[in-house]
Amino acid sequence: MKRLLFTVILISAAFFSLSAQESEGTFTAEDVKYDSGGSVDLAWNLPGLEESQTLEIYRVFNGSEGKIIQNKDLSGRFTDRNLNLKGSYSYVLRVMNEDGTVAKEIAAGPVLPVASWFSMKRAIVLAALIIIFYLITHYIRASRRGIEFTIRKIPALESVDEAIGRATEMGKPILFVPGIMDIDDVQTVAGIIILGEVASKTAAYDATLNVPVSRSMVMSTARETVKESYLKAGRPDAFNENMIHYLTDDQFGYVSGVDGIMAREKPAAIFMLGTFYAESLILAETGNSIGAIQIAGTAMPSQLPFFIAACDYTLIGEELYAASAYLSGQPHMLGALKGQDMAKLFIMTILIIGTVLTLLFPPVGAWIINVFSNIG
Amino acid sequence: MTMTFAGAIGIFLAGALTLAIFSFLYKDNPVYKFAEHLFVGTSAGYWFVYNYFNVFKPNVEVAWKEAVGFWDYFHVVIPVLLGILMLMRLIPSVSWISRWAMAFSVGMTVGLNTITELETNILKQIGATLSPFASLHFNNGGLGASVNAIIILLAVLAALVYFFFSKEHTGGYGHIAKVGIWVLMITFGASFGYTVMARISLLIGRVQFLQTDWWVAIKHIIGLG
Amino acid sequence: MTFLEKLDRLDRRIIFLIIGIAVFVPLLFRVPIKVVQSPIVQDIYEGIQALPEGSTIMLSFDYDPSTLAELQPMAEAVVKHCIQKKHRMVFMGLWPQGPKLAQGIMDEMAPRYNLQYGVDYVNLGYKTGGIVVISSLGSSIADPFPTDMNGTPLRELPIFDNVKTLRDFAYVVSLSAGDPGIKHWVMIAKDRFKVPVGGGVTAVSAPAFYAYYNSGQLEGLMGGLRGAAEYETLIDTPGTASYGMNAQNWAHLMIILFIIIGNTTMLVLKRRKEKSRVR
Amino acid sequence: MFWKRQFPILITAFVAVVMIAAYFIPKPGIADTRDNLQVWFQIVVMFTMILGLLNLLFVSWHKARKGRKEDRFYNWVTIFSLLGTIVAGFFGINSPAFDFIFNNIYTPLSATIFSLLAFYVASASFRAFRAKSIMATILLITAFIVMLGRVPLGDWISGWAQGTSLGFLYLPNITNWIMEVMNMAGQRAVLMGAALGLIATGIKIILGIERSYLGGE
Repeated sequence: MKRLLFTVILISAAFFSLSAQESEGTFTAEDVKYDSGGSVDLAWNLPGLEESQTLEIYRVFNGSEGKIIQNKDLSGRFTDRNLNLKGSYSYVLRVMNEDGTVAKEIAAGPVLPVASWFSMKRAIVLAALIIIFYLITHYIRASRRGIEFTIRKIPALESVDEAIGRATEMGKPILFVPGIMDIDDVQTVAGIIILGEVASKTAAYDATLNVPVSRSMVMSTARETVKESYLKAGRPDAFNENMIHYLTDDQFGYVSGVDGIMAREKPAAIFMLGTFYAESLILAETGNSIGAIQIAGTAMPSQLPFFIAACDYTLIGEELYAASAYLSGQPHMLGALKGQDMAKLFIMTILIIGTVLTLLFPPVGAWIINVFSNIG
Repeated sequence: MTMTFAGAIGIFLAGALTLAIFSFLYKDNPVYKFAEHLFVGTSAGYWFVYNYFNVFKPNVEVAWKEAVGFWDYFHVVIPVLLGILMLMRLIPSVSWISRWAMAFSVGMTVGLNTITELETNILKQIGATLSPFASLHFNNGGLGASVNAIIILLAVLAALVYFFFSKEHTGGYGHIAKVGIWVLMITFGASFGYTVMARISLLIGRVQFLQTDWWVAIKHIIGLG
Repeated sequence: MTFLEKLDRLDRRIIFLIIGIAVFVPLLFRVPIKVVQSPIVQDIYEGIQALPEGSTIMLSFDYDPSTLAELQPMAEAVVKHCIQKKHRMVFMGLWPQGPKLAQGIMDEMAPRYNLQYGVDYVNLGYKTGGIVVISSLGSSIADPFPTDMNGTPLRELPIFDNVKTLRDFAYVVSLSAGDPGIKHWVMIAKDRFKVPVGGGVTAVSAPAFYAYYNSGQLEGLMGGLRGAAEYETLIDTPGTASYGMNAQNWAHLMIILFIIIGNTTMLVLKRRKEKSRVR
Repeated sequence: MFWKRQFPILITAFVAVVMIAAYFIPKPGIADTRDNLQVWFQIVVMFTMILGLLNLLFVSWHKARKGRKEDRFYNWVTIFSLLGTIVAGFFGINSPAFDFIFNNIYTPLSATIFSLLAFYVASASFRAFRAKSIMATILLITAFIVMLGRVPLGDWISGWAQGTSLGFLYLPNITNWIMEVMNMAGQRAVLMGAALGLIATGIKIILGIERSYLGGE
């Protein structure tokens, strides 16, 4: 409530100062505080404008003058952005008569649009980051202290064993497509983690694994992950580095390559886990045309409809990240997942409380909405 | 449109490759295999040339020539060193050192994505869900918008419940999760239907190319041939 | 295998053939289609239609060949409308290939309607900087564009005799595939210099701009091929969009039939199986 | 062992923390470091592309000489098209040779493969949109309505309802409602869930708990 009181006092003070010099009109320019620099707040209030007069505001920066505003608003506010942080700016307001002569001129500034140590508008992001960081680490520590965390059934992951088993019986290869983005994309990282689990199963079942990749870093990471899974499964001999091979970085060059592999080698099980764009449907439809079991997963909302329509099982958004915890059962992964659930609960409470507050106390609600909406 | 002979040959080739790709719809065949491998090679080459001119030349070659003072050289040498470390992946005995370069790029994107996702996909979405409630009124025409705002809020909450992992979807809680997956199914059905037009217009573009440019090029070649 | 079972497992290549024909034939016979107009497209049409004859319009091409299929028909429709109304056109682009695409249209239109370069239309070309370019246009066009695309100074082009700054344009049309694009034209041309802004975007990004339309910052907006077809119907000259929409209509009809057939065969086969088990 | 395991994790954590700090502290000094790191990143990605190219060349060269007889020709095609494009590129990114390859080989191939989606959307609609379960039925009905509301066909069928008291039966209105309300809500939930998953994984990577991106021991 302190903040609210403070703003009320500020507005009334500004109002009084304005009315003092009613006659001549005011024009002020100040640096925007607590921001990332480069912006100046302009405010003007004029007693009156004849029909024919227009108002023009010029920005003066090391000698040259440029018009930035031209309209007929008697009073108004405007923030001039992306200015040079080290420069000094001054502004001139001119009321122009129809014949181009200057009826009135008010100058403001000079002003230095400096960056401050912390941008207030980003405080909410810092708060949210700290809360999520605490929730995730708290539950990871809890799981390390031995507290058991269960995970609900995810249908798509129940069928991983079934799919690999079927492929082995039919003596056909298993195709794993880790998406078309690089290892720095966290969906690809989730895909590679799941590849590790799938590889330990293909090692145990002695099935042939084929992993065409579209990025060279994904190739090297996937090779190391699969090698480790084969070592852990006690089958170092079955591992061959060329199971994971690079095609091309281009989205559709890669797709036509993978389609060719599907048509020629006819894998019985296809995994598509990672980041996908428009090529998702081409892969899923070609995979379906050769009658393979398809398990897909991505957090790209635009591609989920196609996977859901064309594949047997689909991991939707967050389920892709939960899959690694589900398959490996490692305590720290289950703990982090519990932390994510708590963060979701936190978001839901904010939504409910925010709505109630906005309905009951509109000004408080408006402040909340403002804090969440204009960040930057 | 003035058509040179070389231009006609080029467009003819483009049309032929277009039909080669379409042939995959019938069945995998040598012509498609040729076009596929041609595309794998050309696209890999294109991306290399594109990156050389847009990344390597300005930030390394030009930066090195114009470098003055320690820091300018520093900002060229270090990334190139990291890049060479990445190439060490090709030499098995030393390949482990490429992890340093990989670690750098994973750190870069984790740092960037964590903030942008938090700001754009969580905080701003909360703001957008709450903001219609600020101007909620049930009279004169505001009814539709208000009802929609409430439906959106409830649908978002139900769908979030579906994404809960630490509790089995059973009992009353399970029903909310079921409503949640229904909301998601409506969402995915809607975006599937919405994008069908975009996919069809891709085909329209290719058919118009074949019917106009390619046809003109063939007549041009035959006319002269 | 009864006919229904065969239909149920219909070979996908027949579906491909049907869709191929549903797109190929309407395009071949150039059958245009009248599209029902929506207010958001009508408002642009009326905005340009209401302007006095011979006013100067800014057309900014803020896209590249990858989104040509959706945005080029819009550009052609707006240019035809400006020619009908004898408006003077100034082309520019916030994306590198934009001005070249505008050039492509004018190479075809100028001879047909004998428009004179420099008097009826001018192409300023591309300038990097996005929003900074627009705001410098506010103080004077010669700032960011001392010469036009071919290097002739603005002084020698009659079209600029009484058009010195962005404020002197009657309307701004931005065809935009992303950033920089129509959003920045609204933020500068409309919010700061009160010049009306309308335009066109890809179908996927259209919904995001409805907020600008409702708040009055955007005069109107064409969304995707459908928006272009609506505009072509409004100016009563069918173009690529109208032929395209006809193909869309047939293709969507086929897909809808596939869904209906797919489900009815499944239901009939299921009931038949239950009946046989009951007997 | 430190240089193989711990040091890479330190690099990742340090770089990620600097990037996050640069967001919260907009002082020019830190903002410059962030911009420099981003340029470094583009250069490193450039080298990984060279790694990928060399791999493609080795794999194709190997298959072209020792692979299956009938596939050898195609691998030569990949090698020559790759080298040909790079050589053409060095005559300048808008030299006639590179323009020819870009306009008459790369663009048509890329656009045509993209256009295959039109065919696959149709076959997926026939095969996948079957009312097998409640969820599949909801998916199918929504796609059906939205598709109808987007084309003139929908106008003809429900044109009569436009503007009347039964205005809500006018298909384009229904499509707009589904897109602006239900689709909006669903997309938001997916975005929020996925963002949480991503941030949690990011935190685990920074703390060195999640190391699989480095591969094995």
